[in-house]
Amino acid sequence: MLTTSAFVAFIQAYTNRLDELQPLLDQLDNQIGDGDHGTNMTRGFHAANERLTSTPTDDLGALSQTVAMTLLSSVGGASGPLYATVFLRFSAQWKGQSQVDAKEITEAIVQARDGLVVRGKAHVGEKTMIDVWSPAAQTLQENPTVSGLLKAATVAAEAAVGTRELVAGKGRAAYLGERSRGTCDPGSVSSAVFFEEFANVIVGGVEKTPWPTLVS
Amino acid sequence: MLTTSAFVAFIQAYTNRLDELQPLLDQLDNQIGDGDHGTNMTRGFHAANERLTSTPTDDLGALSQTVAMTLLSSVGGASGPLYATVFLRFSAQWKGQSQVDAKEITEAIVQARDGLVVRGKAHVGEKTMIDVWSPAAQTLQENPTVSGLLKAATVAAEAAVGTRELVAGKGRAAYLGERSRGTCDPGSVSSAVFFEEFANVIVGGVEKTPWPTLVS
Amino acid sequence: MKKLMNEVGHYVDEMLDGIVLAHPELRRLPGTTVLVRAKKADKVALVSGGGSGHEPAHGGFVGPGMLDAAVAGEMFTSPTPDQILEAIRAVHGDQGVLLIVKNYTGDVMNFEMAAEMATMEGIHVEQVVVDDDVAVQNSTHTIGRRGIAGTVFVHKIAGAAAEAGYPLETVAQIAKRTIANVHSMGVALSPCTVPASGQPSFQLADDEIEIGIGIHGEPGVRREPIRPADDVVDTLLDTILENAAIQAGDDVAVLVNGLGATPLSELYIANRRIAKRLAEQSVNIQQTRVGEYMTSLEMAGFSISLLKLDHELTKLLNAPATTIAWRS
Amino acid sequence: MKKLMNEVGHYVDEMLDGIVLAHPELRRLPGTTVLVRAKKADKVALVSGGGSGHEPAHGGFVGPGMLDAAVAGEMFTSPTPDQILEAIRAVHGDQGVLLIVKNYTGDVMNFEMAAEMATMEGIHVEQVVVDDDVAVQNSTHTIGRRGIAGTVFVHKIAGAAAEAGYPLETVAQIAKRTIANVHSMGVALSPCTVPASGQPSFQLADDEIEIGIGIHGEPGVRREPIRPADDVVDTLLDTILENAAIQAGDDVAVLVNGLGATPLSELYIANRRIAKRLAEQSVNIQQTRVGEYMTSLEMAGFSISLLKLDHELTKLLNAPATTIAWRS
Ligand SMILES: Nc1ncnc2c1ncn2[C@@H]1O[C@H](COP(=O)(O)OP(=O)(O)O)[C@@H](O)[C@H]1O
Ligand SMILES: Nc1ncnc2c1ncn2[C@@H]1O[C@H](COP(=O)(O)OP(=O)(O)O)[C@@H](O)[C@H]1O
Ligand SMILES: [Mg+2]
Ligand SMILES: [Mg+2]
Ligand SMILES: [Mg+2]
Ligand SMILES: [Mg+2]
Repeated sequence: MLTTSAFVAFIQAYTNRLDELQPLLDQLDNQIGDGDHGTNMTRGFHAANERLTSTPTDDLGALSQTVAMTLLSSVGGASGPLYATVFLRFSAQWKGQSQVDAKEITEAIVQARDGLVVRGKAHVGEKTMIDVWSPAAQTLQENPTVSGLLKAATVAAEAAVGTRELVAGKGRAAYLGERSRGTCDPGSVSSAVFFEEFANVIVGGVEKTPWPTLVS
Repeated sequence: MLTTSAFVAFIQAYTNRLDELQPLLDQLDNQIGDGDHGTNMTRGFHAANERLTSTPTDDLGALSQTVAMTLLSSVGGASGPLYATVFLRFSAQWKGQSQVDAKEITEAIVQARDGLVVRGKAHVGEKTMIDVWSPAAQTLQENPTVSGLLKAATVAAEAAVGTRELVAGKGRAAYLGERSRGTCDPGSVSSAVFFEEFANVIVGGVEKTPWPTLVS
Repeated sequence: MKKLMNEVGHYVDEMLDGIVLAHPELRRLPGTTVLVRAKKADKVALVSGGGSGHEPAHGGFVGPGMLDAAVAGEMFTSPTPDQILEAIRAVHGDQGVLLIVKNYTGDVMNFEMAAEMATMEGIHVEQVVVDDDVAVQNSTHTIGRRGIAGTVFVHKIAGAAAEAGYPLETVAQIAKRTIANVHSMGVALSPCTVPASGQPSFQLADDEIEIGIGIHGEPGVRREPIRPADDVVDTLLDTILENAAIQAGDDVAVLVNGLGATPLSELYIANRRIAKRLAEQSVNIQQTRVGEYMTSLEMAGFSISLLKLDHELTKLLNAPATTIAWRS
Repeated sequence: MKKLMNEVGHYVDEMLDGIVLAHPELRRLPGTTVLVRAKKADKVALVSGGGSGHEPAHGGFVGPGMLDAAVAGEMFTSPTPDQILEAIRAVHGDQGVLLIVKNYTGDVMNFEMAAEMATMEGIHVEQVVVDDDVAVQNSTHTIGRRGIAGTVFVHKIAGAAAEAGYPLETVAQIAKRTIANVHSMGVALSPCTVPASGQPSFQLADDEIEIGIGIHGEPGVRREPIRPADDVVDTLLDTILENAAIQAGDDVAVLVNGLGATPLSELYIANRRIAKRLAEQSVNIQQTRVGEYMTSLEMAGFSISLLKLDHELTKLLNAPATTIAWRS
């Protein structure tokens, strides 16, 4: 259900979407961080996207590993190791497979969520991307199907919007304390977009959240 | 005709006038120099004025000497040594006298002009205060009387306005070359005011040039 | 904000080239963003780094008596683990490597991953995390405090300890003691602009200052009206003194760190107040540094760091160092 | 422009206090704006100075190997003769005093008057005037060129000559040779604001730079569109090379001087280009200094100075110096 060509298409679609949203992500990060989340993400995924096109393989694990290593060596900041962790977990989960089904996708997403928690040590409610990965993974776990994937994308978007009301407890925004309230967490938004594009590549027809009008 | 009390009154009147004109002088200097001529002059004459009030004497030479030394130690920049030179020459000329007449005033002004030329090495036409002191001294020399003093003040004002069209050849404005044209020389304006207030204290009834409307 | 630069994508690369062209005592590892001493030393190796934009940090502190390598990330962005790993590989000898990291999630995670990789290669790596910024209260945030300019004291003192031939564990311990003893806080008068974005990091009115800022253009903990320099110093110093266990009779070192655009003259005006205040409290200033050590591009503002000294820290602080930005 | 200051009238005074509080190796002559070495040296004495606002110049260059005294004027205003005289009196020994003056009417006249007064007191005084700024063409102006950042090379080299025990005439000659050999030019990306006026020294649009500026916020010789750093460097360097008799095979020292608000990273980007250009012309760079040496408050911009070296100048340039802002 997720084939290698779908995977490559996903990375491409996510990269395009990040290009579009870069100013927004930078702006959100500017308000409660250092203003580079969009720049970091586009830098990383452009590099990953390029690398994928030049190294064809029919192993989803190898593809994920390539993305992980590319992100790791091109992003930096907090989001680099975090998104790299996501793809490292995908890689471990999908090693040697040329396509995976909804169950295997669910397991990989759950593993990724766990990896993020290990790496970032954040809890739900601390205004980080965990606030998106956690409910999205949970939704999928409860319904490890195609429609679960669609649901997860919706839940992810709602969760990202919901981070607006939170006070940050991890990441750079945490230094702002109460002043971090009122702005959506940029990493949560990029994560919600991740789920949106992921579901769209697999299921198709996902309606794209109008982030700029929603969060700025 | 110039008594010690008139001298003290002159310094007071000139200081007041500088206070009024400080923003203008700074602005002119900002356009073609480093923007401090008004600040420099008010700093110096406030100090001189204070010193005079606290050291009464009936010797015009001593009073001039006090002003000279105070300017020398409080102004700095180009205008400090230049205006100090003016009062040093007055002091040499008026030593021991409690009042001086138009002839003695004329001689002192001519001496001051010569002193400025020795100190600053500027020629007429180089857009410095010499462009005011030179015609003013000349006017007085040709007519060393009370009416000559009035005439000198008028000539000085005209000369100061006339520096607008000149290209600077000395002082900080000279580094601007052609770009120095179009702005009146601040030291020429402060010099013209000098002659105006000087004539006014001695003769009275001098009409004050509306500098801000004239030169900015 | 106008920038003196060429392609924005080449900014860090060209800066690093410019550094080694000016300072032949440094070498750039080919194909990396790592600066190392041209002459490798036989001792515990010290590696630090972080995002670019803090110059002279961190390359300016590489040299005898301080760091062995500095890893530069993108502007205000932690360097990536592969670059850090290259640095570790290049400088490590038999005696292990100490990583000096500032407490930001990104820096900590990237250095941690590099340390894991190095360990897998059999290199003995220790890591210390600097969290000197008292602007953010520790108790309310599990994340801890940020690392800011006080980090330079850690470079200096750990550097001297390594140069003295101490083993890795001792160097790490001394670094940790330095971290425990150093407290900092900063204020911004105007924001900075990252070359890639071209937008100021925040907006400040003509009569506002931002108290408790970090070194990446992040907003501070609060915004207040501008006021005389002495009052601004007092605000920072009071918070620092509340947090640092500094008593009458104690010895301290002072760092008045310019954030980029603040003239040295203003930093000295601040230092006058700092010195007066500490003298009033009978605190002995053993050494004062005033200048740009850990900047935030062209941000206007400054930070104060106080390092409480003991006998050993004093000796190590005064030990010789020959780097671009710190000599003693 | 926000300023970190207290009373504007106390700016210079408080800055000077802040300097000596940070650097006990300097002493402020009581009641003056003069900084001298705490330990008087027995040799030809060097006195320099100028308006404030150029920090670390000039106090930052007082110390073993460089100046004996620095006299500070009001912001961007030449110091007065009485202050200069105090400095001369304080540092002169049996071997005379060299005054190092930048070529501005005000500085020249005030130092000249102080020299006349000192001579009347029987002190042997010589004066050299630095005019390194090639922005203004010499031929069209009888006034000569301005003195800017290249002055620091004169402090360093004359300082080393004095430290070597050379007599006054020789020190003055070497200073003059240095002056003849040093050429500089600067550019501003944004103006500065003198504290007393609160107004920027000039207005520049977002896409304009001011070429050939001095160090007092004066406008430059022309205004041009902003362009890549390499092009800006080329503009300055071309003019410098046209004016300096520097040939393939010559040895030079390079000073890339920040004017206040320009990040060190940008200066290094500029230095990369300078080094490349000089290498292309087979000019040997013996030493490069990159940083803030002669600033213009918080002006953004920089200047390049090239000093052509001969054997003796090289030796003196490399001689030890221990000052706040120059160490070697
Ligand atoms: N400890 C953490 N755990 C999970 N996510 C985190 C953590 N710290 C930060 N993040 C996420 O990273 C995002 C910021 O990424 P980015 O701006 O690229 O890195 P940096 O903060 O280093 O500049 C935040 O919006 C947040 O979602
Ligand atoms: N060589 C000179 N001879 C006569 N007057 C001069 C000379 N140089 C400068 N001046 C006068 O000094 C004025 C500038 O004074 P001021 O701004 O106070 O000093 P500075 O130029 O040192 O800042 C000029 O406007 C000019 O009239
Ligand atoms: Mg960020
Ligand atoms: Mg002026
Ligand atoms: Mg970042
Ligand atoms: Mg001036």
